[in-house]
Amino acid sequence: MTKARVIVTLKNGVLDPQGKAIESALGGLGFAGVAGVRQGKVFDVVLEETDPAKAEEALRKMCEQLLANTVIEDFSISIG
Amino acid sequence: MTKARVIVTLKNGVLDPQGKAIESALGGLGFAGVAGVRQGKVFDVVLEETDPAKAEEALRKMCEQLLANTVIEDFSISIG
Amino acid sequence: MKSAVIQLPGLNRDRDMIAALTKISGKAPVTVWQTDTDLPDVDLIVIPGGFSYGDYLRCGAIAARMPVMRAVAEKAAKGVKVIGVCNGFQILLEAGLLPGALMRNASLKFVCREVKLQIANANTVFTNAYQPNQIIRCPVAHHDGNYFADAATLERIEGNGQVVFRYADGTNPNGSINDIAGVMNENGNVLGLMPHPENLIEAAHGGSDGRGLFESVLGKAA
Amino acid sequence: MSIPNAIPITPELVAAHGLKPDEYQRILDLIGREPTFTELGIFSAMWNEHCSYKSSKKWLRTLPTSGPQVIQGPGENAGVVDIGDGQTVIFKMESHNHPSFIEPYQGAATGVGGILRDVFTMGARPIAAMNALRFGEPDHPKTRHLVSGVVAGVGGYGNSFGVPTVGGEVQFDERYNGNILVNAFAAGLADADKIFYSKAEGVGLPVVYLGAKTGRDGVGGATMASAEFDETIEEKRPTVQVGDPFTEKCLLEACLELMASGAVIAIQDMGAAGLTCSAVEMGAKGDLGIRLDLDKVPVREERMTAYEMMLSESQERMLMVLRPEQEEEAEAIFRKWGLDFAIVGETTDDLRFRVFHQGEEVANLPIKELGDEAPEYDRPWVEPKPAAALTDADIPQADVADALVKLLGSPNLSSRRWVWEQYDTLIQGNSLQLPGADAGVVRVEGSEKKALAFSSDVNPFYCEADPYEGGKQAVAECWRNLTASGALPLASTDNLNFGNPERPEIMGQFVFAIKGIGEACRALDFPIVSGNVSLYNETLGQGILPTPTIGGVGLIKDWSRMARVRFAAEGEEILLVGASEEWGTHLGQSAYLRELHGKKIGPAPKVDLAHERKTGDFVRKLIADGIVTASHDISDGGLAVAVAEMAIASGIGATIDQPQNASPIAAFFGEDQGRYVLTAPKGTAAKLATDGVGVQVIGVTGGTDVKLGDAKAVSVAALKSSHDGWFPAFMDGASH
Ligand SMILES: Nc1ncnc2c1ncn2[C@@H]1O[C@H](COP(=O)(O)OP(=O)(O)O)[C@@H](O)[C@H]1O
Ligand SMILES: [Mg+2]
Repeated sequence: MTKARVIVTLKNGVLDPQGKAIESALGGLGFAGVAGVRQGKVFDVVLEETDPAKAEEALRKMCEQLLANTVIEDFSISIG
Repeated sequence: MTKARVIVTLKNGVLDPQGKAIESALGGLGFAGVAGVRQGKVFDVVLEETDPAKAEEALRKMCEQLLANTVIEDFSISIG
Repeated sequence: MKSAVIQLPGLNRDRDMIAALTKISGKAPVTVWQTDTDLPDVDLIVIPGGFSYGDYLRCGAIAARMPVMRAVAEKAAKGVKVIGVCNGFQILLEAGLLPGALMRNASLKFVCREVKLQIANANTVFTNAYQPNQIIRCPVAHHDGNYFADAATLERIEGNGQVVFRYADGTNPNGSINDIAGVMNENGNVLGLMPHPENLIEAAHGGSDGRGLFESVLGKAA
Repeated sequence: MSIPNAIPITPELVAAHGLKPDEYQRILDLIGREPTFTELGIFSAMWNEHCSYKSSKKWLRTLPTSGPQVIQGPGENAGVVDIGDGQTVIFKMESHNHPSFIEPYQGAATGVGGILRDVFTMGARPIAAMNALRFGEPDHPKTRHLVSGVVAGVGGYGNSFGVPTVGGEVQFDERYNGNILVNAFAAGLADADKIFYSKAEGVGLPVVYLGAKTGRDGVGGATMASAEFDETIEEKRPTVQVGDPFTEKCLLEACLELMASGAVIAIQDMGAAGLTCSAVEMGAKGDLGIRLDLDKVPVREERMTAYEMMLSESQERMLMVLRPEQEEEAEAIFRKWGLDFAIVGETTDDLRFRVFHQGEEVANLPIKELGDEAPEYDRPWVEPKPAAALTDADIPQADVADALVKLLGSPNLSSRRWVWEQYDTLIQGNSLQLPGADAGVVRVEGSEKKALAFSSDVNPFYCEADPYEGGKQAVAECWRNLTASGALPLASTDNLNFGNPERPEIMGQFVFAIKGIGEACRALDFPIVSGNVSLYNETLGQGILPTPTIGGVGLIKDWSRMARVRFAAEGEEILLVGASEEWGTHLGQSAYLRELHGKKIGPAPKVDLAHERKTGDFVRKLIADGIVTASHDISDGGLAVAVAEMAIASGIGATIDQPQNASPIAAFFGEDQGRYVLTAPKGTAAKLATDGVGVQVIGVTGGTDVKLGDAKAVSVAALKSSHDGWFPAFMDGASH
């Protein structure tokens, strides 16, 4: 088994209505000095594959095909 | 400025319809050997605070008060 | 019977709710803006449906932390009746006034259709105009209505009769545990439900099964 | 990453802006010097096909756009039509085809956002939306992904904004494999004396920026929408705009509040080519110059250049000319809703469009000429050749009952429930007829009895076979759908989706479709009050089917008298209105041939507009008089499908006679135009004064089966399961 974490974030410059709303909500709750919030997704994936390189390769494909919308999102993969 | 990343994940045992759907979609796309997927959120936060300990303290409060729903979610914070 | 409707940016069934309350009680509710902390003296507070703050972050999460919700919590503690419908339900959960959580629909899709509801507890201030176990028609329209509670909570609320509405006849539209469509607090004065009774109260809506909820809390208009 | 301002203007750069050499020469002649980089961007935005209508203007002028009911025709953000009692309905349809192909969710979402803004910019609260969608063949590897993304995007935006979606279309054909169509319609209500226009008035008045901040979204978007797709499409991706329905909802409430305060002199939403188009339009219409100071524009990204700010297509933004004495009040309203409010310029009397950024004048152009002097083309066209008539040998025979079951479960005739259940169809509490009806019907707030009906229609297969008849048919079908619900059709909007107009055969389709549309609108008193043209829907030289979508609005005086598709009771007589003695004859381009036998052959059905009008007026009167109990027009799939839909909607069966001396296939599946199926208590037909309209009693309602002539009976349950089954099964394939 391999445990991996995939993080998907919006590309620079792509509007992030969620991040914007959270930023202003934090301000409203009295948290001063928040200069920016961007929201993304995290996927904790368990794979049966035990070879880390092969697992990473599989995850990359999953990201490109499903987990990330590569038109507007970037992704990063960490294993273990 | 301090850049921080907050990761919010569902507690063990909490139903995750999105993770489950992704898991089966991956199967449908021909990815074999996916033993589990859980979906969470990531927040990239920029704070004006420069002291890492103070920044982390502020982030913890933000998580407890807004970013995570501690009834069903856990969070972790990493600075820098 | 005086009622108030909470208004927050992004709520969009407030007009539906105001119309329903006005039609059924014969009196227009007062409206309360999110920054108000001084709630008027009313018998019923309603948080309508919609997408408060876009439902960004989590449904109802940001709204639940607005000043007006502290005031709602105080009123609730004093026994004032509170109803949250759809997004209002999500807000009440996020505010900790009701147990459990609402997750993304099992289909992962927004769903707008008519379902059947069973009155799981007709012995409440919200449902006494219905018969015990009566099955009514009611529309739903939501993306995150999949009710979840951990085993201990579930046992408690089921045991206490806090489950007020259940999806019936196989019409659960979202995967909710135990077919739960609406729950109340232990005191029985705060109710949250996903379906929209306010959209089924007159001939133009094709039925009036939703009236019972309002008639229970408001009494029948003269 | 930002683009510097001092970029030399090379022929390549000019070409990259979609400007042809002669168009660039026109710019040089107009301003007497080389444009700056920002000015080049401004010209490219104003003069591309999308904004300037340069290929279509000549033909659009031939459409009927006026009538006693029309308060505002094309030329504003949306058309305005009188519905009596000092109330108006304001509506328009617009395409978001290219963006939706690139990023289906956001493309469709921002399409919905854009059309809603068009409507509420004019002071109307949106009360209904529709979406007309066309996708490639179901088996194409991209189709499911596009369907699921587009539908989620339409719903994601409209549901959150809070407008009921009451109708639309979904169609599949291989000709849309590389170019899907996403046409969004919105309608709103406003009092006749509270309508807002984009024409600026008064010199030295503040120009105010409202709404969301400006980012680099969609820079070059309008230019992209006017370019044919090719393999470089991947590189065009970063211009994707993201919609924020929450901000739009706040913008709606803030705008309506502001308008009620009396502070607004003129207002214009920022759509394609954002700040540029909106500012130029407001100034040019009012014979005023506009001066903009970009340092005041709220931005959300660092180091944005003037070029980027002028071309950004960030969503949820508006531009307004404000009464200066009400500035404080106006700003307070926007702050309350959490929106940006910034004075970014002023109106001037020099008829120049002057833009300043960081102390530098980056543009100084003649404001009227930017719009008025845009190129206009009379592109060469060839007359389309209508398809040859069918012979008997072209028409395969089939068992009528089996054919009906199959047709109902075919990709193009199956129920779209899977789609519309993802849309909030009930919000606002006024929906009287939901998707699945001939027309979506919405009660008019502030009136006890009035309701508005909406329908969106076109049959692209007819248009391909015969653009002229197809254009007529699109209008007639829309008019007929409104009529079938009991509404008096008031006016329409069009969304003309075609291929590359630089090809004479495509231009010929366009010209003849418009001819047909114009003729039908005139004959049916159904003027076009707004619309949109989308050209270059073409991938690697293959154009889409010509698809002139018509969106129509009708008025129901008393909604307690409107008609529904579902059979009302058992044992009622079924009336066929407007048909010949053989009932049906025309199978060219029919669903029967196409969906069951894979044959897209034959001529399009002819629309006899006089017959159409006479029949429709007759049906509408029967409905208003409370004589009929159910009503449905006959369209795709012919009489058999119409009767089946009435049965499925009610759970009540029907028995239909065997037509005398006629082919059952043509009688049951023919797509002759101008026909309706009605029901009424037994004996009604015999007593009707028909005024020469053909009314035939063809059967009776009742039982649990549908029986067509001599064919075997099929249970309503079987019909329903076929009808409901295809779409979810198809989409389920996505994850297995
Ligand atoms: N994308 C959509 N959104 C909402 N409703 C839709 C959509 N597509 C189709 N519908 C609805 O499904 C029904 C059948 O569509 P269609 O066959 O095009 O109707 P008609 O033949 O009456 O023009 C109509 O009520 C229509 O409004
Ligand atoms: Mg129809």
